Amino acid sequence: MSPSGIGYGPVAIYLALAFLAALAFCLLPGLLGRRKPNPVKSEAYECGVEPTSDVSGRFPVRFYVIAMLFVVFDVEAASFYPWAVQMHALRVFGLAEMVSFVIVLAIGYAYVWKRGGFQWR
Amino acid sequence: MPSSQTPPPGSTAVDPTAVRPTIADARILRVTPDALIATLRELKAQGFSQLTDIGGVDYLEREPRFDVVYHLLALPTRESSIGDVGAPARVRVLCGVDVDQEVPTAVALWPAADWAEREVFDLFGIRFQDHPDMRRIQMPDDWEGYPLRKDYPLRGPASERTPRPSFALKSNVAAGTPASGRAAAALQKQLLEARSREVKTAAEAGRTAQTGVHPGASVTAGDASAKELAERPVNLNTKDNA
Amino acid sequence: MALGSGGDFLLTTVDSVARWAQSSSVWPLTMGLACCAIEMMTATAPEYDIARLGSEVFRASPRQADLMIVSGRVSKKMGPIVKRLYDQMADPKWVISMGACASSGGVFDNYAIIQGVDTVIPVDVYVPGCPPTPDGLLYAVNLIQQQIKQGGRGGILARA
Amino acid sequence: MSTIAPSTAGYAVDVVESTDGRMVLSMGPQHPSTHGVLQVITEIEGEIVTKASPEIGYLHTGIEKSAENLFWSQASTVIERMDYLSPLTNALCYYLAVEKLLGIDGQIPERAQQIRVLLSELSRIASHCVWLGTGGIDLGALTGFFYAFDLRERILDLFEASGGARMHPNYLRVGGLAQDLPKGFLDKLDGVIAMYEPRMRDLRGLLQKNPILQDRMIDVGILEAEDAVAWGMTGPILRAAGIAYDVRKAFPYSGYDRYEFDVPTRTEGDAYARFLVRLDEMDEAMRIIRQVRKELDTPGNWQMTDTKFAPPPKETIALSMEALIHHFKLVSESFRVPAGDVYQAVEGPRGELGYYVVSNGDNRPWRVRTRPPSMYNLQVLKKIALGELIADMVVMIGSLDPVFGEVDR
Repeated sequence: MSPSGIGYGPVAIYLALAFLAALAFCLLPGLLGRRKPNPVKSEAYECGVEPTSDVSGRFPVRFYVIAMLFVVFDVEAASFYPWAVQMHALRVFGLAEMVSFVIVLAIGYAYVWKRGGFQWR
Repeated sequence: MPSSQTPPPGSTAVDPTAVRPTIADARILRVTPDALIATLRELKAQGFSQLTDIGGVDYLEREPRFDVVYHLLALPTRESSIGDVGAPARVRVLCGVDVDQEVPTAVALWPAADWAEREVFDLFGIRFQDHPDMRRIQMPDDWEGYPLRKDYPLRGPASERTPRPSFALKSNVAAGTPASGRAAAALQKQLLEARSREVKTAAEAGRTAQTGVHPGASVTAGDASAKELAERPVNLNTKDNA
Repeated sequence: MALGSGGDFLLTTVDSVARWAQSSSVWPLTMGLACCAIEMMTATAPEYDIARLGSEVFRASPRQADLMIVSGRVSKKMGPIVKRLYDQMADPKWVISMGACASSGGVFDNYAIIQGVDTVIPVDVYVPGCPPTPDGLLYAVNLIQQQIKQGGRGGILARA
Repeated sequence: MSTIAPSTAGYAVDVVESTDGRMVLSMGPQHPSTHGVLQVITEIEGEIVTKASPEIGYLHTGIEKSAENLFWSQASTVIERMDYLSPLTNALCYYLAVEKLLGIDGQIPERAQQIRVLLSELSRIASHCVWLGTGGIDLGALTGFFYAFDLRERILDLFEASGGARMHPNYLRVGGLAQDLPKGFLDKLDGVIAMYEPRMRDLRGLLQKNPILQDRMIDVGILEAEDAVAWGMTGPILRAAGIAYDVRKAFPYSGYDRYEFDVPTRTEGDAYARFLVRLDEMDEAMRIIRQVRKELDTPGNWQMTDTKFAPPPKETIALSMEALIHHFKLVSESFRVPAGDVYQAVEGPRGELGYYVVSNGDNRPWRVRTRPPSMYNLQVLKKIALGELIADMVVMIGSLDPVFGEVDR
């Protein structure tokens, strides 16, 4: 038990329960659900007609650029949470840290914006 | 269907367009297919900037049999107020066409003609020369026959007629809708027995057994093809189900 | 399933819970065909509010829909597509044939219309009207809910 | 014998042969935002549409063939079900054409013409409400749907009061109307007129200056005046391109020249311009309704008295012999229309709705050809969809406002 007395026991239980619930929701329908396969059901659904073209073609590179930009700036936003929770405790030091973090990313943002990374065409 | 009195002989005109009632809705021009494009091009030059519609009409006993009707409208082609538009002139070009005669396409003059011509081809069978996409537009692609011809039966060829299942199958009660509490349960039990007897007979006939099939809804179509589904006469009042 | 009487009791209660859950959230498939589709949309509008029956979530994909409302006339060209959508729906599934055109061809007894969608897919509830009023459709969804609760497809026991 | 048409493999899916690297996608008949059963086969490169080929016919009902096999007044039943967002406009145009063929278009009583104008303007507002509601849902504005459909509900109460049914009241007849307006109708109409102003203010407040809608609609699906005319555009799409052609002003029918209203036009020709033109059109329609409302107070004849076309009043049938004969003849074998052909146009919510009616003197129409504004409005998708994002395809289809009962007939 860590000095603060409660320790991480409850957190572990809580996570395990959450994980089990998620697992149950995934597996139970598969187990209890009925199986009534028919040839058409396993085919791809495309608005009611047979699928027009196989999807194996190469995806344009534009999709990857957009995906990478999203990951970068989404993780950046996520990293604000720990600071926001402890803002008063960290006081000026925390603020300076976060501002520098944001500035670095803002430079990247401006560069991408100028190069037209956000424009689709 | 309305009563089938045939109109007194001589009271119906073979060529209604020849009979001109005093209606001043448009200027009428009658052309033959080879003079059609020249006329349309000249009308467009005169200021008839919009082809509002192309329609087909089948005059059965008339010679030539079909009429392809072009409706033109003299609209301004740049920004204009109500005053500039005024009452634009209308022209109706009637082009007499025989059964296997082709008509030159008007898509080059007005792109609006594309679908309209495809529809005239689809429903009347009149082909348009060098049309970019001469395909059926309304009917399924492999449909035989041209529906809007006067000799095409209203309900389509006999082969396409879908059989009408018995009304008993279609009634809500047979579909398991409860009339009222206890009566509904009793009725359902009776329907279930009828259904299971029928399913049992079907099982002996080498079909897959289906237990707990919902009364009224025939076997889920998943495994039975639609054709078989339509022909299976699921009828509650057949002899063995009594 | 060969279970003792205790097992039967357990399963029937689970089955009735499953039926209660399935009947109180019957999700329709967005397949609006003709005039009846406009009345179907009006049924989701505030005046009639199909949300009271738990069916306001119109799923666009047949994979997530339980109920197919055939709302409008089914033409010969649309027939196989309705059949394909029905086959691609996950079981258990129900069908409401909304309006006279879907149920029997209605006023269009001609070459272009399938004379009744039940020659293509099995139908559970037929709704009269041309188009049926939105509360006619609400009553049909109510009938479907009763059918689910009282047996037939649905629940976990009936394997069909 | 195949009870249903062959499998979908045969459909015009391989129309768009995919050049290398491009994906052919079917925005198929069952799609949440095609406003009906439209299949657009799009060849896309990433998010850009390189070729769009709309396929129609999935709601082909053979209405024109059915109309050829019904009596003159019965045919309006199937014709009303073509454009099911404004059924009365279809019936009105068809009956005006038949009245022209009969030569009685000058003898329609005043009150019948006023009620016809009232109902066609009401159905214009109701149809634009459906366009506004579903168009808003395509762009995520759900509240607009509830506001617009609630206004439409009040209008449908008026239709139900007039003819008995909400959507297809079948209220018009050759020579006038089926019956006079019921007792409580004018009060309900005053309720709708009073409710319209605040409701439209809410709708405009919600949607018109909404930045999301503006970004999604401005400069999307641009159509210049020149192309609009060449592609056969009429109605709001043509007026959004700058040409103020409105059939009610160009060829006034049923007494429209007695009311003043103006024809809203824009010049940009994009989806937002069409949005604004339709909103202004609803206000103009209400302006006409207010003028007609003043005239409706004076009672009058709502049906021609010439019993060759109009059945005699119900109460006289039991009393006089020839009234019974007239009624029986009209019901059993309808009246005959002199031979001839006529084209009659009406300003529907989607544009110029025309009927080319041919009669050979029989008691059934020989041919009823509809000029479907939605089909020509939809065909332009081939042109305006090129080079646009596939997400904007949804906005374009919504701004063209097709009704597939009318496109496929």
